[in-house]
Amino acid sequence: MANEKLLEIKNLTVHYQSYDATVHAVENLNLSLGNGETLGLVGETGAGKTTTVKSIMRILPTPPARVVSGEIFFDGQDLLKVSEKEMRKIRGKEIAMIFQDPMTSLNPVMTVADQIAEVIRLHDGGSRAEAHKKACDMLELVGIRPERGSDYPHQFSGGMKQRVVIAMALACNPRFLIADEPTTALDVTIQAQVLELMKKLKAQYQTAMVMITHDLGIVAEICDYVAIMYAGEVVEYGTREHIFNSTAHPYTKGLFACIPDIFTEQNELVPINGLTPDPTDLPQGCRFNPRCPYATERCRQEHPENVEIEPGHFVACHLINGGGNENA
Amino acid sequence: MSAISTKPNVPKKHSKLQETWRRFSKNGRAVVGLCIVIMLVLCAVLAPIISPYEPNAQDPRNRLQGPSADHWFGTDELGRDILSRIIYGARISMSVGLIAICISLIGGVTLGAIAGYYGGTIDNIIMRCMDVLLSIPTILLNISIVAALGSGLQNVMIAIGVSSIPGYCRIVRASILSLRDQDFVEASRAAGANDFFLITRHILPNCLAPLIVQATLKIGAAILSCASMSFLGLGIVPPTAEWGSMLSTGRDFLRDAPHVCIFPGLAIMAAVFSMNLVGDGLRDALDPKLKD
Amino acid sequence: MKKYLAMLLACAMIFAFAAGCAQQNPANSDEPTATNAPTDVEATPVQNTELVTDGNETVSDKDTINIAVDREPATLNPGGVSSNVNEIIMRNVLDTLLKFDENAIPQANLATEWEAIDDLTWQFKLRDDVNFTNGEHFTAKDVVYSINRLANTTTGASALTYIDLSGVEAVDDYTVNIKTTKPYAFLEAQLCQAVMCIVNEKAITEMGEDAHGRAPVGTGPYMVADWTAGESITLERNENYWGEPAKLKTVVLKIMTEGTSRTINLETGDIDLNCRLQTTDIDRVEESSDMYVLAGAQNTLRYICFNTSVEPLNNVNVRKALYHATDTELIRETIYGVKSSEKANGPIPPSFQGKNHDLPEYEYDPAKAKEMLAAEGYENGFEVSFIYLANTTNNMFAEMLQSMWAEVGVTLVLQPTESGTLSTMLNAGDYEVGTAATDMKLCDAGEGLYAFFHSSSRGSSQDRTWLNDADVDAILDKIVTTLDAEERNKLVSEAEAMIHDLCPMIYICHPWRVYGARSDVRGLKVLPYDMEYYSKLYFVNED
Amino acid sequence: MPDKLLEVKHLKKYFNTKNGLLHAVDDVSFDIERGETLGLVGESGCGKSTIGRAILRLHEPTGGEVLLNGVDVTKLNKQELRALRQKMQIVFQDPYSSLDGRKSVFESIGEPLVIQKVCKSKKEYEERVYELMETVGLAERLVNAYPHELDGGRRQRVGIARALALNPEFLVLDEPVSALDVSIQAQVLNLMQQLQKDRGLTYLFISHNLSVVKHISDRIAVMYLGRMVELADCKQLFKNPVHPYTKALLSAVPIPRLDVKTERILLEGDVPSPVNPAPGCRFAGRCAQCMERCTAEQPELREIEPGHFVACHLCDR
Amino acid sequence: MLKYIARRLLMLIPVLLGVILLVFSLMYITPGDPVDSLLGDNATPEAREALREELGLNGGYFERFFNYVVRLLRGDMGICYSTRQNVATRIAQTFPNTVKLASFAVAFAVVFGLTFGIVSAIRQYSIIDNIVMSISMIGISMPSFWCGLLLMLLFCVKLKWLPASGFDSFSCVILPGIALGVNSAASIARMTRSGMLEVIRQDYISTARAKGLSEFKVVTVHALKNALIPVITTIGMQFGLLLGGAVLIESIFAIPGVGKMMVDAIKSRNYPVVQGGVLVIALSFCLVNLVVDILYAYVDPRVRSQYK
Repeated sequence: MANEKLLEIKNLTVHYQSYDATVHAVENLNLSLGNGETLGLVGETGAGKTTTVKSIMRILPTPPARVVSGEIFFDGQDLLKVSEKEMRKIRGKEIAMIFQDPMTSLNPVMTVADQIAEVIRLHDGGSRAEAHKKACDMLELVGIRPERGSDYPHQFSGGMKQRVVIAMALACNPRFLIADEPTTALDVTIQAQVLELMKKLKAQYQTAMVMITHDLGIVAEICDYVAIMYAGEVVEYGTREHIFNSTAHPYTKGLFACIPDIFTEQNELVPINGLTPDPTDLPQGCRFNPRCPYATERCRQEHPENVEIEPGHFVACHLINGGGNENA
Repeated sequence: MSAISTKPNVPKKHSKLQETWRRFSKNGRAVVGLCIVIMLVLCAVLAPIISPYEPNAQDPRNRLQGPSADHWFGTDELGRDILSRIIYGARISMSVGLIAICISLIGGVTLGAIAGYYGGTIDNIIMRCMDVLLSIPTILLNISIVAALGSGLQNVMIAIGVSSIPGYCRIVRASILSLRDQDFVEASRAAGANDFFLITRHILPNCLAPLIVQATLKIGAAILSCASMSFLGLGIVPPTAEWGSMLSTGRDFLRDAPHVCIFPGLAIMAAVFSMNLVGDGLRDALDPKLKD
Repeated sequence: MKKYLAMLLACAMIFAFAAGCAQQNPANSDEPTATNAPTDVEATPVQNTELVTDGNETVSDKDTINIAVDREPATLNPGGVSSNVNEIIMRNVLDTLLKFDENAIPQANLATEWEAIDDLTWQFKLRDDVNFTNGEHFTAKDVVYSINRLANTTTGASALTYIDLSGVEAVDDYTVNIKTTKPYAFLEAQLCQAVMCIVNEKAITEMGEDAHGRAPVGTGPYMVADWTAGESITLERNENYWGEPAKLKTVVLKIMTEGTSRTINLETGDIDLNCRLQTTDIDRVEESSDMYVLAGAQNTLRYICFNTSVEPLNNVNVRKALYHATDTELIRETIYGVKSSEKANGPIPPSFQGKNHDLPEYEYDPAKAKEMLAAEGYENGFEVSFIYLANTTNNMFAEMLQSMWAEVGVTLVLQPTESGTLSTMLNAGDYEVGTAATDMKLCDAGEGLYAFFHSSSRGSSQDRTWLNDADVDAILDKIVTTLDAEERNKLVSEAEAMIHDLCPMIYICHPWRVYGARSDVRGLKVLPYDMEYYSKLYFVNED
Repeated sequence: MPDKLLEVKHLKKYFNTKNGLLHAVDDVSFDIERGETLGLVGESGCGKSTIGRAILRLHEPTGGEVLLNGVDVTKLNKQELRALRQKMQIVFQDPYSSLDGRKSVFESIGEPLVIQKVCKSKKEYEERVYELMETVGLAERLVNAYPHELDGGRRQRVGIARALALNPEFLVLDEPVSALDVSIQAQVLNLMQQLQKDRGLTYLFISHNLSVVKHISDRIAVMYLGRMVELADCKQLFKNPVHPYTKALLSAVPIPRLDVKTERILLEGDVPSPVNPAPGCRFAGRCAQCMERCTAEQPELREIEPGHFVACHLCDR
Repeated sequence: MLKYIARRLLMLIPVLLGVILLVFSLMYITPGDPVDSLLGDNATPEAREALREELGLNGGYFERFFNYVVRLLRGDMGICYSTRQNVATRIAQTFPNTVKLASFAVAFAVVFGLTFGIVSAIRQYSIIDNIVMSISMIGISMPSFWCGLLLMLLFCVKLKWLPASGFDSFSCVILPGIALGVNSAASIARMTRSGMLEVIRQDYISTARAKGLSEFKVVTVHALKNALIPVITTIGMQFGLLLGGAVLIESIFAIPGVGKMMVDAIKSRNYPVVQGGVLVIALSFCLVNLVVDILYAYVDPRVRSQYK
């Protein structure tokens, strides 16, 4: 791994301790991201996507959640060891985050401009008037009339609110942006506008980004690298081309097979049978084995290792490293 | 009409009730509350057996004795044993609590259901009447009702029952309004169900949870109002042992014999405290969303 | 589990605090464990109606005294809604023609001398040197106005039952005649009552009844300076008072309905004189060095009355049986306190003239009571209702009586009632057994017995026994009309014996008036009737 | 004459709100052949769910007619409506609120049978319920389970089983799969297609997800702010969309394939408020080729080629 | 906003009319006759009849109710039977005391309630949270009059720091105020805690944390303001409960407040005082709720925009 990687996560494990069960949210996950690159984090409900990014920002709700092991290097510094005071300097300045539901991610009793100005004054200092001015500029940048800065969040539509959140995230020109399903709650046409905006700003500010989504269409449009997560683990990682064109892991193949796509003419979707995994008692061996059509006895016993089947393309599946048959 | 498990491997009905009990029993505080409540109920039921002395047996010679070996809670102004009077007092308080709650439940639920489901002018009238009842402080309302009907156990129950009807009425109305256009209600309506079927089969069972919680919390409040009314001398007729009147008679001997006041007060607090604990426990168990 | 333990810890803490409070109290020595649970019962406790000092004290220059009273007066107009606090303040602010001396004999006051010119009219010579506080001169005209005014007041009308208003006239500026409807031996005592206080017509017409009631214009040693509702009434000395001027400049009457807080304020010195010391606090005040207790007999009788017009109480033997079933001494001890009441045997207080001291006693003997009841055909007892004013002491009293009568098979149904309903039922006679404490206002046994037992006074607030006995009526009528004191006293004691034999009531006790005072207070004398003369109070320097 | 199961003529539904009259559905007409699936697509607030509910008279329509097998549903009284309920049913979007938490799977599925009293004996009632569970792929051991014990996919299957209980001919599917994970979504879609083949059901499939609608529908109608802007055969619509809004909508859908590049038409601003809407075409405000006529007069739905209807002034030049 | 206030005031009238009707009817069917308690000693039948006439006790139900309402509209609440003062002055004398007591209690409740609520919300599941919650649970269940007696026992009787009765100086208000305030403090603490916990779980709190704000700032700037909105309504409601609770505390500490006056009036069948007192209490209770609603609209921009 070239050491200019902006972010490196090394076998991160996070568990949630509830009253009578432990939830294995993330199991020794490895990821890395270079400057200006965009990583797509794809997975279904309960795959551990949000837990991963929240542990990067260290805003996991500590009583139930607990980082069992692993390191997160950001710019060479392990964020898990950093003091809380130090971490606060990074949050909002170096790393920024956009949450999923625009309806609830803005403080309803504060004006939009104040909420943006707050992060500016926190990190870049300057007087209240300067911060306010800069906040209005940011609003303009994301396509909102600056004079609407003094309005309250409930006076904006879903799409507009997400633009405000983006403005707030990019206000201090962070080097790394985390977007947790930013457009899932939006209508298709509004989603297109917001994605377009994010692509424009990313290019302009050269920010590295992790985009969490369960929509492979968005990944195709915006991400350079893709990591497919299942039940707390990365089952396949590679560039966009690897994942889309030479899909290896059965789960990724299954995902592609069961998404209706408006260009190809399929008459029958191939669903992935069985149920989404229950994080409190995950199956033995490969987590996907109960739903995998090619599952062998080995898959049920032994946990598959992460193997690099081609440069930059990693897969965790016995079938591939063992058999190596491409067209499985 | 639950299924008769014709098939052997069908698991037993793991109903919502068991689910609630499982969650309730995990909450330490609620269990403590439940034990105290059971103890109080036992006191009320087995009063004659477990109370050391006759509640009204007077012994004026050694009155106002502090807690001693033969009188654990000491004696009151007429030399009667306070412990036995408290045990008998549990009867009054528990019965007032329960029956007052039934009165207000019946009144509140019917009024709330009508107001909630049919809306329009009836809803307005009922709600205005509830506002009227709510704008008078409960203690004054209770006292006026008791003054009008005359003091005595069942009048006290009627007074407390009537004055807490608005609380239930509002809860039932609110939950009906919110449940009425839930999807599963529309689904039954789409299957051709009439209003009565919808209310009885879907809406009322679903607003049971907030009602039960309110009822348990209100039993505590009812005991408190009954005690306050007898404290003012308008509730229960002496010589029946009632915590509120014991407290009020003890007031004159506060300096020399504070125990006459302290123990009935403790009893009232214990009863209300345990009811609140159980109420809180039920609320968390019945409505996981409110877990905090 | 952690939550569970913390919860128990909190409970234990509260319980320990409460129990500690209870434990700690009996332990400390200065308060006896149980107040007045006497070991030995004195027959008649010693009254000390006045503080005896060695006389060589110096008068302190403190000129304000704080006195605690237990109730706020409704109005200070004669004839308004009255209670004992009203009457005491009225007598200190207004004057009556005559006033009682220490042993309740009518003496001169605004009237210097008086005599019965015939058996219906009395003539009074008035002082000529008296002025009202609004500067008006006091003349006979004021006396006539004051008496006529009572006719249309709420409670004043009843005081004029024997006065013939047409015969009340001013002969000249300083003599006035008062005529009675029939020969009436107690007119002098009646004129000493607070209801007969003399007010000034001009003052009342100018200020209006209500305002006058809050700050009456009178001729007394004090006048009302300020009255804040529910808090206090302040009296200032009337500088041009005709009589001996009051020793202290200001008297502040603090209204404290709670007995406990009256005692606490006496201990902390916030008040100098507590006019209604609670029985439970007597020992505490006595033992403390900077306070002393005065107690004296009153003209009041606390009794249980039978409604003699109702089954089965109309049978005298049943009444006597019930008397035997009642341990009056135990009730007196427990509820009214040994040091603040005395044994009663007969309706007339012992200090009165004409008291018959050798009446037979209905001693406490439940067995005898049971026998008598059986003899009357009530071997398995009967049920009877007991009506009383709902307050804590009455509740205790009722519960004791209930358990005593239960022993002889009589079930007593308790009916605590509010003051409103109570008076209605008592006046209408719709009750079986009741209790009351009525005082002989005119401090004259004859008049007292008449008001208590004469068949004509049934339905009035003083007659609770509804007695209707021809012989008793006859002797009482004779008493009222005999003017000669000697003759009257003989008849009174004869009447008392007759009434006692009919056993219309169970005498519980004669409650005493108990005062608590700071050690530097002087001039307080306990009188046999409800009165304190503030003008006599003063302070001494304590060395 | 193709056998028309459902004909909707000039359907209107207005809600009066605090600050004016909300035109949820404004004069919409369409019909569905027996055994066909009509897709109803549009963004939030375009009135698609209201149409579904108005047809079943869960919301009383303000105007227009709904003919089911020739019988006008809007004119029926209570009893006739009850009987007709057996013919048409609905499946809801949110699996969590569409089932009563207090009722077991058995009771939820069996409830329509109880309401319409179709089963003679308890035994037959039970058999029907087990059979229904079989058809929707629910394991028998779940018969006594409660909603809080099931995941989203299985709850939706219970919803479907309940809808099929009275053997309806017509089903309104109001965003049945939007709340489900992708893998479960595929299973439910396949199940619906299977049921349609076996029972010859007719579907009105309402969704905001274009790819899902394309996959399952024969014909697709596009809605915008209470009005139908375009109605066409599925292939035709995707091959050559005519209405500017449909074009923008199709271009906005992200494609999960690298080899296909679509140039995206970005719409300006936000959807206007449906309360007291302005005259003329609802899309005028955001339409790139907006002409003067568009703001004045509301375009009617006209057939520009066989089976392809559009409501836009551009195409009648 | 003014239009909203005007509408709310208009809605108040039927409620108050309802209150008058309810109390009047209750008093009408109460047994016992005020005249007897007034005349008491040996009243002659004619005097009693004259008094009944004077107090207007003779008419039928509707007639008396009609007179009462007509006179009420002219601002005359009738005369208090015992002191013959008109009811308005009697209430004017006693109501300020109750308001003083209630406001001290509310102040005490709000200060302690809020701080405990916030502290235990921030330190959730810690020991402090447990202790605070247990104490607040005890606080709610403790009868206010018993608490009053205990406080009086400790501070007045044993330690003699504070006066046991009277209402002239500030020190007289402390004890009764605390006794009255304990219940409301406990319920406000619980309300604030659950309000705070509800808000802390919201997304915008994670957004604030993601901005790098310190936990303290997140709580005070973002969480507190949102959590306080529902608490305001409970404070309004608490004021109403306090007016009721004051009745008990006033009778223990012998405070000449409206509550005590009402109890004595009910006991001695003093109808005008009861009717006047309940009306004034109900009116003040509704006004407090109106003020709270306006405050609520003011604090919450979402509500404010509706009423603009």
